[in-house]
Amino acid sequence: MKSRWLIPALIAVAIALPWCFYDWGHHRHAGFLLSMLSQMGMMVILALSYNMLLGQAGLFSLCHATFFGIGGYATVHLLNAVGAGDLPVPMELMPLLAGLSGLALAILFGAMATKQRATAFAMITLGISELMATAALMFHHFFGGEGGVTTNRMIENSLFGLTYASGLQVYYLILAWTVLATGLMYYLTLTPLGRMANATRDNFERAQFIGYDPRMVRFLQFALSGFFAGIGGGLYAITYEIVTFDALAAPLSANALLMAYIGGTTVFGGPILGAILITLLQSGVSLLSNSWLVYVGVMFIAMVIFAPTGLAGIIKAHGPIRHSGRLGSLVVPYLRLVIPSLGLLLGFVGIVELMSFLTIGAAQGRKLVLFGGPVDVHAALPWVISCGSLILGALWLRIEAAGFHRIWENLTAEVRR
Amino acid sequence: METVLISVLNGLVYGMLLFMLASGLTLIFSMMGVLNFAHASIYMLGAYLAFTVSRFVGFFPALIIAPILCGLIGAAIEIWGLRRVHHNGHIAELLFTFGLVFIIQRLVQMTWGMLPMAYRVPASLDFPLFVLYGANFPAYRGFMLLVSAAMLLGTWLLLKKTRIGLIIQAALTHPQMVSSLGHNVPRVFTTVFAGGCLLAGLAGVIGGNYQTTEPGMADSMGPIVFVVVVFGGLGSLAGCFVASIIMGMIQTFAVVIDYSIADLLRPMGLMLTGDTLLTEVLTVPVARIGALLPFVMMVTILFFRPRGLMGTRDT
Amino acid sequence: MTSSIRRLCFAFVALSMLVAGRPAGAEDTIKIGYVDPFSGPFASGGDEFLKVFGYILQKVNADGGALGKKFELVPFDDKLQPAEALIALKNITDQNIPFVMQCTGSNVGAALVDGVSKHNARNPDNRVLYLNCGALATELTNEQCDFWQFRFTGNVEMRAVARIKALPMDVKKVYLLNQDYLFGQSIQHDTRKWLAKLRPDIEVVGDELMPFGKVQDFSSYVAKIKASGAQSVVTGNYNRDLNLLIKAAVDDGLNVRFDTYLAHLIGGPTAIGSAGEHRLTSITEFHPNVPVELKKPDAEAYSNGWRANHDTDFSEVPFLTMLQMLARAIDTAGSTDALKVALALEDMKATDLVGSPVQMRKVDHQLLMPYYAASFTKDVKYDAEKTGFGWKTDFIASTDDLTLPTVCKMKRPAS
Amino acid sequence: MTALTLRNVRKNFGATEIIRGVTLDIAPGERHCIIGPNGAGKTTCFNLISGRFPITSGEILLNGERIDTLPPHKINRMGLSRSFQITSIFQRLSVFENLRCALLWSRGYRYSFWSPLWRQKALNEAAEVLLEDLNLSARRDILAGLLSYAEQRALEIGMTIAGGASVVLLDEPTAGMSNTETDYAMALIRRVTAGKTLLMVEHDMKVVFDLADTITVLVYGQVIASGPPVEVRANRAVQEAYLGALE
Repeated sequence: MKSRWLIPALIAVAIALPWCFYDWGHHRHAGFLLSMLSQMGMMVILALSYNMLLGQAGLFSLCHATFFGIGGYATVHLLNAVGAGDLPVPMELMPLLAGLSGLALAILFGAMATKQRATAFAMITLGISELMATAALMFHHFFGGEGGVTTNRMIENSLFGLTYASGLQVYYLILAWTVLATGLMYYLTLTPLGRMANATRDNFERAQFIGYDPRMVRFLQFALSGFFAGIGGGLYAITYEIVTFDALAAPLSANALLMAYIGGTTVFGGPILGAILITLLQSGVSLLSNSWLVYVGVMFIAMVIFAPTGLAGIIKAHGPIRHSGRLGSLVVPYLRLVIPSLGLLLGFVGIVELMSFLTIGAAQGRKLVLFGGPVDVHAALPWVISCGSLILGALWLRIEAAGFHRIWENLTAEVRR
Repeated sequence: METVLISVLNGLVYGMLLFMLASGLTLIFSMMGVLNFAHASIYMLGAYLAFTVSRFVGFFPALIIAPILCGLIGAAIEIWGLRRVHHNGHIAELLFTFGLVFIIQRLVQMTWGMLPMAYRVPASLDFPLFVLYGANFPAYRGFMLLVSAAMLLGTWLLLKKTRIGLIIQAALTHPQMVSSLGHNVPRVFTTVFAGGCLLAGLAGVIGGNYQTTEPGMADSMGPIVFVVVVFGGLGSLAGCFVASIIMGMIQTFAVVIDYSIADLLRPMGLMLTGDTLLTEVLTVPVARIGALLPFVMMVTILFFRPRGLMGTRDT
Repeated sequence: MTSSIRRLCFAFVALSMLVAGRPAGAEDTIKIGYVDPFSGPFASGGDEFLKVFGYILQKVNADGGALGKKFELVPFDDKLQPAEALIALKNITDQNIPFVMQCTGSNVGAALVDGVSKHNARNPDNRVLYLNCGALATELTNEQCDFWQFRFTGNVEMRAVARIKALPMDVKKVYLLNQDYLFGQSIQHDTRKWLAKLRPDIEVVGDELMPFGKVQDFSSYVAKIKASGAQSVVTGNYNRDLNLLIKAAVDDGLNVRFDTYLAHLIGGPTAIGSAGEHRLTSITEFHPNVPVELKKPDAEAYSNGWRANHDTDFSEVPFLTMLQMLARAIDTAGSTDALKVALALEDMKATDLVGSPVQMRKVDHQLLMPYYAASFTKDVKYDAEKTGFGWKTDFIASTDDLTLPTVCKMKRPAS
Repeated sequence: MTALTLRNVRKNFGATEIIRGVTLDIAPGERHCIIGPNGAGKTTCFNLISGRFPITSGEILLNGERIDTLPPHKINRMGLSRSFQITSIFQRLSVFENLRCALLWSRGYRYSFWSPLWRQKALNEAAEVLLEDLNLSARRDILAGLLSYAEQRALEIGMTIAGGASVVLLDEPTAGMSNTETDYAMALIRRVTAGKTLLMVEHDMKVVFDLADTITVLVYGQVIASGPPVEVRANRAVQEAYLGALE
């Protein structure tokens, strides 16, 4: 199997990446890249732990960020205690304590929420999320109000004698914990509980008649996912050295959902892809365009309609074809899809940017720069080009997609034989 | 006494506004099993459309046109979107509406900008209707009550007296039955979804100038409408009505109550001192957490009775 | 699986090139990293500020910029989230931009004060200066003050003093209504504190916190206010929480003053409209009628230059003051080195657009500046946001009035 | 002692009484079939015994212990297992995983999240053996939802008996099958339920009279006859109410 070296290779890439962007002129690491990679690390944990609920147990939770946030707050307070000399805990074990705090809260809320399933469960978690977010703004002792709680991660208590002054050390700490947490979560899918979570997702009634209490399965799965979310929150606190109510508010829960779904809930590694992609969009594309939310929304809806198995699901579908060595025969059909897709994309991005520039950005005294050149939003030409490319692209893509679908069906049928 | 009476009236107005939004969502939710996250976004769209339309033809034509536009948008969403994800299950449908929220939000911002709109109560309704203990009751609130009552009556008649209404009623309680009776289920779904969006649009038209028309209005209304629907129960318009009024009343009355848990404990001989998280929690007066009460109530009722107040089946 | 990974790596590298690997090249401008929300629900403020800065920079650059170079703004979207702001900060320091500016939200402000302080301690060769133009929490120049932060806008306490001094003498009963989060709570706290000191004759007949952005129906608050017999509602509410409150009050025929802190924020006049006439006041840093009242035709012309192209008002004079002071400090320091500029800024005296004296206090890095308490009326030369109503100054809280004690114990860098 | 006892069990749905005082005694090792016309309450009876619905009044005893107030999973753990009329399996798990899941509880794994499944040799072997028994070895790694109908029914029976329950309830195991499939299924049922108490709802009279030791006839929620096949066949009430209409 090729996948045997895939995981070590991925970890190696993650270790090497900061050095690829080393700034030789100033002899320092690219801080933005490190931050983004660190962010990806914690988001990978968040998305994977969310998928323990959505993908593996079929639970649609809307309060996942609550446990992420509580892990963050706990870590900040613990770091402050260590910094003040009240608590001898090395930095490397902080995320574990954060995870335990997430676990504790998830046990408490899980006892309430997991009594129900499906929509009732979702609504209870919505309520929990609202309650916690408001409480975080209201009660200052623990949550610090809007300003949040700050800390200093240089607590001079490390197993390896590290100071964690530089972003690189923090990134490697995050990487280590991400790998560890991912490994543990993968391990969980191979245990009786993990398997019964899948089983109750598919058919909770059948699970009852083979001796399992679906509620208990849901509860344990919920509590454990809270544990991992807490670890993610702990890493958040260590990276940013400040935790505010944003770390447990609804938008982050929504993000967890987006990441897990876009990445693919049916494959264990799917949410990893989703977390990386969404973080890139959020931190990367948002520098280029303020309309990034539209792109996320459209991408999300497109995934729901056309690829409900997510990115990882699409990749997985290629598995049998690859095994039979026929992947090559898909290259041309894919290439034929690329051109109309690009047209569609170009037209869509063009229209969104033109529109948002007209109403929002116009008077900022900036020039709209699209695809490398300045564009005059009041001229007709860019609009015509965008609309034309959107419509033509869409029509052409329809034709090509039908053709591709035929080829795909034939190929999978052949492979199956 | 006067505070009570005024609060009752205000609670009623707000409750009816909630009901207008929630009734459409209940219909959609009960029949299609889709908790439409984008419902409040349609409400916002209704307000914006009404603002734009009313600038050209005045408020009263807008009262008709904007909801119809919203209904058409709803039909389009159902036909080209929801129907295509239907076979992927309820979670996929839910996620679809979830994605719509982002898109509608940004579309509104791109079309109308980010600032509040000057969408105002029409001059013909901008006068005090009557004076109660020295407080005006504005005519517009009376008008809102009137419109929502008319809508209630209209929906009721539609459901009880027409063929499609009967089918919808049957589908509310037994969604699988209707298809086996040979009715064109997709068309019923489209009708219901469009109808729900129409009601949301109507709520937007009369709610947009009662509150403010701004890009954040969907976010602020969305969760509470969910609470109403879930609290009222699946498949029950009556439950939805009762829940709307209860939530309206709670939110208006909670503000008036200045007591906290600590005040309750005091007669029992418990005095709280010090400045800790616990005292902080216990000394929060009800008025400060008034807006949270609906969520507390929803969680409580779902915990004990997952079908909601008057629901016919579990959510 | 592998093909997708490869594809992903490509995308990743391409994007990283785009955002991180901008050519360093010769710097012909002085860059300022500007962090504010440009997407999401709070984007309206960030967008407006960006436009205002565009207008202000025209003037500052026309006046010669600093060291013969022009200023250039590099905007970063923080989505009003501290974590995103800190990522943006990393991006700014990567590009060797020595200044980071932020104008919305005390949560982000607190994160930046802390983040900049730690960054400078850990990277002495790549320091940045945090120019605070809108994080108002009093703590930021008191308990949490920091050498690397300079605040160019009045904090909550200064605004509270201005607010109370501007209350007419015949107001004897006030009702405090504020949003239940850090900003609202500190307004509540500071208002009470200074009411007791400056106007012991005023009775606080109601003091309440309401959930932030959650209340849909304000009529019961109005009923409560009415029952209390208050003459004035003193509130730090803004945007929706203020607009709905005033609307509900007018609908109910409640006849009280609304002595607010932030009614003049962008979008406020549009949303409130005629409902605010004769009852609404606000504490402004500047409004288009100030130059008229003070007879400063230059300032009036400058304000009109903005009005000509925008539906909104020019009220961000402190932004202009900030950039002018920054330009002077850079010229004095002879470089854009954060430490040298910081030292040059300390105790700097300047005059603002209308010629009032302002000063950057050394002990806490708080700009001491005047405030204009204004009421919302038809009887003005320039209306606000084309509503037909505009702001008219009732009272000027001078720089001296607003020189308040601070508890700041600043740690200064060794050199 | 009887394996399963129903004493005057009643069930109301709203105002309508569906089960109207059913009393049954099933001896250990007995093969007991319940027959009756559509709507007689056969499946409801199963649902009451297995704990899917609560009973309105009466008593149900499993090996002498009351089970009528227990939730389904507890009843299952006491040694009663059931299949469903409409196939009820884990659609998105492989055939092998379905069977392994069905084995877990009885082998004491409970909610373990520490023991990795691939290391549980005895468990995996048991699942393989079961797979072999059901003749599904060739379909081992196919998702259960993709199996043919007959295969799904076989899998369902396999999952029902996997936990080693002493009392097995099968709800129309051959419904919708062709003759050859039925024969095959019945052979399978005989094989895997050897030595167990079997309670079965069935419409196919050939199957019933072939397999059963005892037959109970349920009409409108009441037992109108119960006894060995010969007796039941001779029973006049049964002939009138049920068999007569059929033949």
